[in-house]
Amino acid sequence: MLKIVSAVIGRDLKLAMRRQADIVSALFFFIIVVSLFPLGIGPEPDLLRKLAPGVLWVAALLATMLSLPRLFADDHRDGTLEQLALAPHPLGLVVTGKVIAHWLVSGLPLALIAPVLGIQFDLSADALLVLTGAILLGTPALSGIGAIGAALTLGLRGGGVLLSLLVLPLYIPVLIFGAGAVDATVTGLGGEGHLSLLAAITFASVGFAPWATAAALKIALE
Amino acid sequence: MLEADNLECVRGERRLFAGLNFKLEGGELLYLQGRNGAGKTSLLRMLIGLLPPEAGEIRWRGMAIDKLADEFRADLCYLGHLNAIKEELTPLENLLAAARLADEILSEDDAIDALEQVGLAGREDLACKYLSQGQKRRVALARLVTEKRPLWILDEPFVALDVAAVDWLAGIISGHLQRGGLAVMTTHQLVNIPAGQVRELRIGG
Amino acid sequence: MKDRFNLYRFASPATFYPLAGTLIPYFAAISVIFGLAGLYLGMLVAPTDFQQGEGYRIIFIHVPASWMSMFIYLVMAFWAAIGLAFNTRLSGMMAQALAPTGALMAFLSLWTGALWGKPMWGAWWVWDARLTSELILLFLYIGYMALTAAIDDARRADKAGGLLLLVGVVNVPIIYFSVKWWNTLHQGSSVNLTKSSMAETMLWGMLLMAMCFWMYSIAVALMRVRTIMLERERNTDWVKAELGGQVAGGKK
Amino acid sequence: MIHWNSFADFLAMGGYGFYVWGSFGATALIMAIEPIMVARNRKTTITRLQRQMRAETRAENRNTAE
Repeated sequence: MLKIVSAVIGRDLKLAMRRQADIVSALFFFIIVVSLFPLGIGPEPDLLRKLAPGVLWVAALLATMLSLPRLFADDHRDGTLEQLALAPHPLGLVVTGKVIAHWLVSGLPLALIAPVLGIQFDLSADALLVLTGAILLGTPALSGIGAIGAALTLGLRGGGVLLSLLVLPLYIPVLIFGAGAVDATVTGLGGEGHLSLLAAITFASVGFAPWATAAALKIALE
Repeated sequence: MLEADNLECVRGERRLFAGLNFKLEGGELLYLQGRNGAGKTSLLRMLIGLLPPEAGEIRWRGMAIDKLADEFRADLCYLGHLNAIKEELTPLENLLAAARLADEILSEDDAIDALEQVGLAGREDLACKYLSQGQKRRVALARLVTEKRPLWILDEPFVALDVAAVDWLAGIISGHLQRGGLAVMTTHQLVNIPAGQVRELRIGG
Repeated sequence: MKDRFNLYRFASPATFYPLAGTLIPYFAAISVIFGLAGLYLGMLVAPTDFQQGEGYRIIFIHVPASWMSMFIYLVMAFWAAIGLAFNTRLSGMMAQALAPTGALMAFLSLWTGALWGKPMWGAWWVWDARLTSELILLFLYIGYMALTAAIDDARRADKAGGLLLLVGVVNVPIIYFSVKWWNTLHQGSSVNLTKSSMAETMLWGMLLMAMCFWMYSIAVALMRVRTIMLERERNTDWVKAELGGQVAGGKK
Repeated sequence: MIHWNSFADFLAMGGYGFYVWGSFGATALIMAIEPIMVARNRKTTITRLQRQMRAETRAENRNTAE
């Protein structure tokens, strides 16, 4: 069971390394969107501190969305998706591997760069720590839920826009608790409650989403 | 061993075929024939379990394939008209990755041997995007050498191959049949397969 | 065996189509009757609410519309589950026929909610858990319709749409509670819906209106499903017979 | 039993007329338009399908005549 998951992760990471432009462009998108906000709303530190959690999280959602359409599309186009579906394992495990690989190349870099961007918003050290933790905890859920949308819109015209329409509403709980954790830390209430709810959502969606995704992929492959 | 019982196929709103039966034993090859759009590829996709039939059942070793699931897929090697190779990876990496995903144990030496057999010696370390169409097809075909599966389902395997490669593939298929394997394939060019019992099935009238 | 047979017979479009045709006028008539009775009680007889004045009368359509928007989504998810489990043709058509009505109900709920909120809370919109979830529900309806419209193959559309409905039905409560929790932390904007004890006529008026909306939704969905059936099954004999006698000569 | 003293009172809704009638108006509009749209859609679908069917019948007749 672990073998197939790690085989898929290994393959996808190797592919991602051969095509670094994709990772880098999603990351730059995140950095640029976040950096535009202070220019748009003015440099008052109090205001920036208040807006930082929301801005960083919304930008993280959008950056994740950017890489989602290609999650299955490339494999679908060259026929490897069929072969993955024919592997002698439940397709859900294969998808789990792909989701983890997607998180490693799209979610993890966001978490690593987020504290640097948090400094632009004058966040305290505590808040930066919670921000990093929240993005680390929350982005796997984004990859998992996003995979369902990516599989449902596989091979459709205008799939990218449709994908955001389907997936963004489902991201709301992650956004609320992710931003809420940082916000609570900024206002001194403590973000532990938010973080544990975020962990629960991630746990549930990473466990459940691959199987829904596998069902959607089977429909797309018919 | 492979049995199709009263299969019916509907694509979109068209009924492509109905009441289709066949039975294939070890050492037998089934040629699927029919004009374009008759449902050859659809039938192959049913046989590999990706397309659920509208009616009827497919059995492998006497058991329905959707019940067998993983066990059936572990006996199956499918080559579609897409090559299922990654352009960014080298032929060697492609072969090794495919084997890992298919749960096959494949050493690097064996993989290089297989690539030599399909005529790709010296190109093992060149990313597949630099290969020609025919060479990419050969990378895909190398899986027939590396994966030891009893059931081969091949969709137009001879397309984009030169004469030498066609002969090589015909030899490989007859070797597979001699070992007691089964094969189902569609093809437009009738190729002489030296060994094994060849049967034909025409679908869509 | 016999039960199975009957179930499939009922679920076959050829049987359902004429049945739906005969039922539509009844549902429409019942809807009008309930509507008139509800409007009479709600708009003419029911007394003024001592807290909200006459403005409260919006609830006679706001509450039924909200109920229906949620109920229709549940019914669609139910059909989706049936369709995915038993691969019946009818279920996907039913889900697709219900979706536009559900979306309109969600829209009405938001529209009337805004018109109620302005005089009562002084704002057209607040980020309250109910309002936000209702908005998300509208997005889910639109997403479902966009997805099924984007897929050319009707069966694939049914299955993909069904899966989306099931994912959505799991998520709506999570979204509701997350917004609610978020709202209790951000005190300022939270709204207290103090439910004054309702007069009996008010309650009856609301229930009658809810029945009216319910019957209306059934009637419209049945009308829509009949069109979808004709479209989807246009190559079958029963549709050809339905569309006119001129087939007789052309049949092979 | 009627709660209102005059029709003007009824229209004014105790000062909430705009909100109440805005809600009821929108609902009435939607509930009137939706069935009409569905019925019209049904009519166009039927005529389109009938046209298609006639075309197919003609094509088949031509084939058998040849």
